[in-house]
Amino acid sequence: MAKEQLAYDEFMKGLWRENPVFVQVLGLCPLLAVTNSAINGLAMGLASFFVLLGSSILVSLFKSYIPKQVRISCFIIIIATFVTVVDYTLAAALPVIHKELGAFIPLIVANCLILGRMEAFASRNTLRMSVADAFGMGAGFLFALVSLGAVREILGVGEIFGFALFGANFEPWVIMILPPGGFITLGVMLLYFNWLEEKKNKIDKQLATEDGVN
Amino acid sequence: MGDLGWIFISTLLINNFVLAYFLGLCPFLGVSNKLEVSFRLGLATIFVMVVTALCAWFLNTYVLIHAPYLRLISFIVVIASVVQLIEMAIKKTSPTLFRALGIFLPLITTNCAILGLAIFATNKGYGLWEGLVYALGAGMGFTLAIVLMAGMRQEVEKVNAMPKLIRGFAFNLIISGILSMAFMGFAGLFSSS
Amino acid sequence: MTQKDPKLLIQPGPQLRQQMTTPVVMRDVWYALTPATLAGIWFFGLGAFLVLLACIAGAVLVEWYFAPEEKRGYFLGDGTAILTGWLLGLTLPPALPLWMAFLGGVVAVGIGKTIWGGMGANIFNPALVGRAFLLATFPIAMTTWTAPGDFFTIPSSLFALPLMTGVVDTVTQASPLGMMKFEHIDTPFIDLLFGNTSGSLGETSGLLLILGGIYLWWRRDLDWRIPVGIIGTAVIFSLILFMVDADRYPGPVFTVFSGGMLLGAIFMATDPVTSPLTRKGTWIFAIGIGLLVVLIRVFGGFPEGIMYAILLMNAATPLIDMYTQPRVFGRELDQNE
Amino acid sequence: MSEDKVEQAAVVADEPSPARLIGTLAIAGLVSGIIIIAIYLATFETIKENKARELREAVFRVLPNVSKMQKLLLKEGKLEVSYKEEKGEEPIYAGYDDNNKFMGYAIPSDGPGFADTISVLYGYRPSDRKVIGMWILASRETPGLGDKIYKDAAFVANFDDLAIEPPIVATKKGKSKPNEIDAITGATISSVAVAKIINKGNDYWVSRLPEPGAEPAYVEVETPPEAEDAQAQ
Amino acid sequence: MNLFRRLSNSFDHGVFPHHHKEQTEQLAIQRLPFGKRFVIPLGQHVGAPAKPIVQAGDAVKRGQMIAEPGGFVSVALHSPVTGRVTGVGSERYADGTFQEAIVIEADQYDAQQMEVHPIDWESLSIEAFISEMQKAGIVGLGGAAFPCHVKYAIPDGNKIRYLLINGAECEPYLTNDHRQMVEQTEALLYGAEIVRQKLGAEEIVIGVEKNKPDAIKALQDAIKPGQPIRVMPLEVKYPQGAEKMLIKSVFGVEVPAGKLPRDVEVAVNNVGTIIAIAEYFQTGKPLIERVVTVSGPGVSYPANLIVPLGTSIREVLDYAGGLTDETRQVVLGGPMMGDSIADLDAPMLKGSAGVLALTENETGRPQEYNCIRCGRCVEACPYFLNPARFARLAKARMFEEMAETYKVMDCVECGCCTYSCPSGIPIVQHIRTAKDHLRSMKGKVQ
Ligand SMILES: Cc1cc2nc3c(=O)[nH]c(=O)nc-3n(C[C@H](O)[C@H](O)[C@H](O)COP(=O)(O)O)c2cc1C
Ligand SMILES: Cc1cc2nc3c(=O)[nH]c(=O)nc-3n(C[C@H](O)[C@H](O)[C@H](O)COP(=O)(O)O)c2cc1C
Ligand SMILES: Cc1cc2nc3c(=O)[nH]c(=O)nc-3n(C[C@H](O)[C@H](O)[C@H](O)COP(=O)(O)O)c2cc1C
Ligand SMILES: Cc1cc2nc3c(=O)[nH]c(=O)nc-3n(C[C@H](O)[C@H](O)[C@H](O)CO)c2cc1C
Ligand code: SF4
Ligand code: SF4
Ligand code: SF4
Ligand code: SF4
Ligand code: FES
Repeated sequence: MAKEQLAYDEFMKGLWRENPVFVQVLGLCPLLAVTNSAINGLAMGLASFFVLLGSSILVSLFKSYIPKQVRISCFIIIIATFVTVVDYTLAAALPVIHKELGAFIPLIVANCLILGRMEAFASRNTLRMSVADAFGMGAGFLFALVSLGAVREILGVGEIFGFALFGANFEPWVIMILPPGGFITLGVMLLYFNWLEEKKNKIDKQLATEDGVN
Repeated sequence: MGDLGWIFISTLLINNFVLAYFLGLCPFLGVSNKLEVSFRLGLATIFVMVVTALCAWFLNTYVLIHAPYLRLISFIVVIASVVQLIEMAIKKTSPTLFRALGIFLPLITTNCAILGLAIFATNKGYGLWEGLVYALGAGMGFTLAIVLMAGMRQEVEKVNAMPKLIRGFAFNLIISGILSMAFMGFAGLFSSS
Repeated sequence: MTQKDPKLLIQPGPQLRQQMTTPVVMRDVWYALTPATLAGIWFFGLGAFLVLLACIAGAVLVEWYFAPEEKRGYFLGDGTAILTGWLLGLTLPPALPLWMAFLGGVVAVGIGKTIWGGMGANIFNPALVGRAFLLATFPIAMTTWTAPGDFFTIPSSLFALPLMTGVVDTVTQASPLGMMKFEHIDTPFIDLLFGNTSGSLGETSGLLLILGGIYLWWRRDLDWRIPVGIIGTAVIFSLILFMVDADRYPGPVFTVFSGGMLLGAIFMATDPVTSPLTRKGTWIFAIGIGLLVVLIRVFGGFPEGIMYAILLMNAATPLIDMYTQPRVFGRELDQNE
Repeated sequence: MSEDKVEQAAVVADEPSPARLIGTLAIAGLVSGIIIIAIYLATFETIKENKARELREAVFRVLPNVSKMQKLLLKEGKLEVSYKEEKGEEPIYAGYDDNNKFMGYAIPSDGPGFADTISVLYGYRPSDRKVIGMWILASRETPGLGDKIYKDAAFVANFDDLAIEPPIVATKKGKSKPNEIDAITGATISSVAVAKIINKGNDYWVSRLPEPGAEPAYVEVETPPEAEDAQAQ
Repeated sequence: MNLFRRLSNSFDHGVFPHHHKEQTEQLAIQRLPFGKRFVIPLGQHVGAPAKPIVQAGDAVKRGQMIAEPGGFVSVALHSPVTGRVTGVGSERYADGTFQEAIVIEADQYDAQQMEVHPIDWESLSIEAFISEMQKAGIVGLGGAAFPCHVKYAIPDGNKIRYLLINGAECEPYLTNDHRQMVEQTEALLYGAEIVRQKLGAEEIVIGVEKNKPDAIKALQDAIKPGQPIRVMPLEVKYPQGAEKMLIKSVFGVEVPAGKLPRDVEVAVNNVGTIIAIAEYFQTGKPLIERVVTVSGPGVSYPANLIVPLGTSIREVLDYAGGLTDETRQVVLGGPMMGDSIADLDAPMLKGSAGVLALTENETGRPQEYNCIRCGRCVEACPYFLNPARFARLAKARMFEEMAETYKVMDCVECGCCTYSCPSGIPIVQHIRTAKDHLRSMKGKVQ
């Protein structure tokens, strides 16, 4: 029971409380580069999710056999292997999406988020916890990618996952699918998260002082 | 505009690695708070990019035509090792240069702009010279962007009227957005004339 | 003698102040803009006026909304929000849907200024941030120029619903810059001078803009080095190109009097907040803009480059300021100690 | 949690020998290599087919009434049928109808557009020296503006019957000559870029193509030679 | 531009406030009648305070030494009147602080005459000359109250070629130097010759702003052919009188930062100082009074007055017709460098060149807005500093950067920047905060 609870905690941490993008601000390059539509965000998110999960499992399984001195190299080899797997699988199964994401799939290797989780979590925790963590972080990253992609797609083309939302007369906000739109949208979303956090902290403080009084 | 010239201008200004491709955001957002450091990081990046272009060309020409599936892994491993070797060589031969640039080298090696350079250059089918010019343009474009960014951030730091909530990553992203918007002015440069 | 001690004020020196204040400076700019604005409205009709008002409304609304409650009067009192909206409005096509103009005003002040900490803290020219945003967001609407027309006819595109496209029903016409860039057609100088051409409402009347500039210079609100530097550089650069190939490249007169060159050089590049502090820096800034304008206009993808040129040099302004510190009296330039 | 700590301590405690380090890396590399080769082999055929299909679709698009194609490479000034990609040589494609009659070439060319390089494939019929179709292989032009060069059917139709001499020009005034195309309003730069890219392709290829009538004949191939492997990556 | 500046005898930058001198520039110097109570603060000059040598109850004569120098950088003090010492203790100063002072009650029935004891200056060695100056309590009357003898104690290796007499009087409203140049021309030239000979200087240059044509003419008329004296008309611009600016205007040389005029072979003295020296050697009168301009829209009868030091500011103002109802502020000194005062009963000091009563018109402050980076302050600063940067950095408390990159310590607080700022930013105040902070940090390090 306790273990279930802990694993669930790890999962929620990654998805929301310590969201890799909105809270830790990691993995920005792949995030911004491919999120000009929700579907691209989803594909990239799933690809990263798969790499993260696979690498976490391997690293966590073999952690005691990997000497400290070469661990980073081993992690990279493991990650690169999974990325290559994803790359080829996508190219075979979904060539259209593979073309869209183009060169950014291989760049998952350089995503600090994944290497960071190997180093900070998978190499120090049990398989079970590592899987929970990978699920959480992967889902958190996926969530960020999809929401950013959705915002940019809704405003940028007036569609979501390809379904038109506003009718034929919609005036698309082209900037949203262009690079500046990526920067600005993410900036505004981060601001929003900061603001939420601040509000929460305020309420927490208030509750704490009220408790103190009682 | 000759082909090499256009490759250079295009990567430097129009398709700036940071502002148009979102590559190298970590150092761009993380290290751009001090002008001096940013500039040196930029120089180190130019250097590593040129080395990367050489490695990529070598691998593409002599290794990967036989084993294309090793592309990703070999890029990473070879670039990282070569940079490491160069780092050691610099440390031995020129401690001043090492102090100026060397400390950044390991930081850059794991960065997506470097890997991106190798992969893009390969996808575009660039040869040796094209690859080198591409690397130079990308590195200098990165330097330009990070130096401008650092100048602005140093200035903004001094504004105490700025709401605390806004400081930090969110704000840096918005500055980058405006800068990226300004760089859009270079779009189409030398393509219509 | 009856001597009652007046309540004496203690304040640190210097006791004297010159008379100019920041709100007065900003109001001077309003006055300087008025003739060109009226001419623009005269040429393009009431619709243009509505576009202008929409921009100002967006700008002022954001300024008001984000100002701390007790300081709202102070924030709006400096007159910069209106000025930002106004200048933005002058750069927009007269048939732009009002909701877009309003959005431009919101972005100009919101992202161009408020976020940075308010007046004086921004690095990019707010009006141009607003315009660059609109141009990148609605590139088609932002490059649909209408010919000057009847005063009372208001294009129906103005009233497009928010988020919806405005259908331009009046006569559209390429701007002089567009015609030059894509068709190599020159526009008569007289039309450029008086503003009887298509374009945005403030970009048209060269003569009145220069008059406004002279007024500002006379009031010491504007650093003459910036317009002189920009225009001088652009003239020299374009003259060289013109001499190389007169058929392909526009001449210096066209370069100066077409498009937003004058509005930008006189009213936007001179925004004190976003231009360098030092004299030498000011020259570098101005020359940089002059070069970039011609570069973008002649070799780039846009018919007009002044906006991007100014924004790019804005980005470089902190660096320019840093490296053009005046030599301190009694010191060598590089004396660090 | 406690077992974790024990494990960590164990990792810290042992000081591995260099041999062990290299060994670990070698094993990792080996395993990784095996996985990669496995996935490569598993997906190879599909990927190759995807690519071939994509190419075929593009070629059929720019060459009307074509049902077969083959790749041609320039060797010592002569066009030869080829199955493998050779370094530094841009291939072109010849299209044939059901009766193996030569219909035209599909020529790839690229050049700077508004945002980035535009890659174009266009159909060229040497008999009357005309462009007979155009398709964009890759571009990063602005959505809603520059992307009309492939999304706007009217623009693409410009290239269905287009003289190449004098060189193609994009005009904004309505085309009136056989070598003119209508530029897209609001995307003049991209339109001009496409015209220039085709001109560039013609500059290179037209003089190198064989005399009309002397085109390479279609060669039936049952099984592609092994050498084609390299192309699929 | 530089050539132009050279021809017009001026320095770069600076500001052009209206000079407002018309109220008093034609008014002959009058003597302020002796009052009742005189307060002589011990520390009214730069350097160590003087040490009192009288006690409560002592009778003193006008011109008698009442305090001796408290060190080398310090001067003697003398009684401005014949009367009786009523105490030595804490007295309120013009800025509201309390300081040690000698209080003297004037003898109502004394005629306040002084005996004349000319001093043979020609036979004095330079050392003796210097000690005479210290004994006479002579300090610079240009504002800083820097002891003259210290300025004249030229270290070995330095040499003075020019004696530069500062008749610029660039502060608005003030006309005391102006009137002295017109009315005491002979004394000025005499004193200048004394100092020139004692310092071994080759030439005397008197720099006068062009808005005092009568002074320029009077001086030129009085100079005998062959005398090594030159009058240099100067552009009317603030702070033309700041000594480094003056040297730049007159000789075209910049005194290096952190150095003194003597490092460029110049000694600078105010007109009033030189006349005080002349009077001392002609009559034996030490520095017990000075010429003060009482002016400003807040006084009814502006005047140039000889004021015995230690007189209360109120008495000076009363003589000029008292303050009008519109007066909002009283300033001791000029309106640019001077301080507004809290207490009208505070005494006049050696350094007080003017008493100005200002109204709302002059003292009203614009609301403070954010800096709009207009560059007016940068264009104004005669030291080519970057005041806008100072203000921004000081607000962000980045004092070290102010000192290291932007040289805040070179600022002389002339006020040009604050004067010219349309956003009403009290830049000088920010600069003072920074300097105070930096000095205290430096103190801590040592
Ligand atoms: C459009 C314009 C151009 C000017 N060009 C010059 C010039 O090239 N050189 C110059 O010395 N003054 C020029 N002036 C006059 C300057 O405004 C004047 O010289 C200046 O204000 C002098 O003050 P400064 O100390 O700031 O240079 C120009 C004025 C205007 C309005
Ligand atoms: C954000 C933005 C994106 C643009 N993208 C393109 C583009 O992809 N291709 C293009 O030819 N023009 C593009 N333009 C327009 C060009 O700058 C130029 O105005 C246009 O090609 C001129 O065509 P016109 O004369 O028909 O209006 C873009 C403009 C903006 C503001
Ligand atoms: C900003 C500033 C303005 C000054 N203005 C005058 C002035 O107008 N007249 C003057 O005699 N001294 C003026 N001074 C003082 C001179 O710099 C210098 O100290 C004085 O002329 C030296 O002579 P003294 O020692 O006889 O007073 C000024 C100083 C500063 C810092
Ligand atoms: C001469 C002058 C020009 C100005 N130009 C602009 C401008 O182009 N755009 C703008 O938003 N504000 C302009 N302003 C107003 C103000 O400086 C600007 O809103 C600040 O950037 C706000 O911090 C100008 C002000 C002056 C005095
Ligand atoms: S470490 Fe790499 S992936 Fe992560 S944010 Fe930085 S640059 Fe992006
Ligand atoms: S992986 Fe590349 S693109 Fe992403 S953050 Fe790192 S450096 Fe940037
Ligand atoms: S004068 Fe005032 S507003 Fe202008 S730059 Fe200086 S401090 Fe800023
Ligand atoms: S900064 Fe201060 S010392 Fe310097 S000129 Fe201005 S007021 Fe004078
Ligand atoms: S000296 Fe100019 S601001 Fe201080």
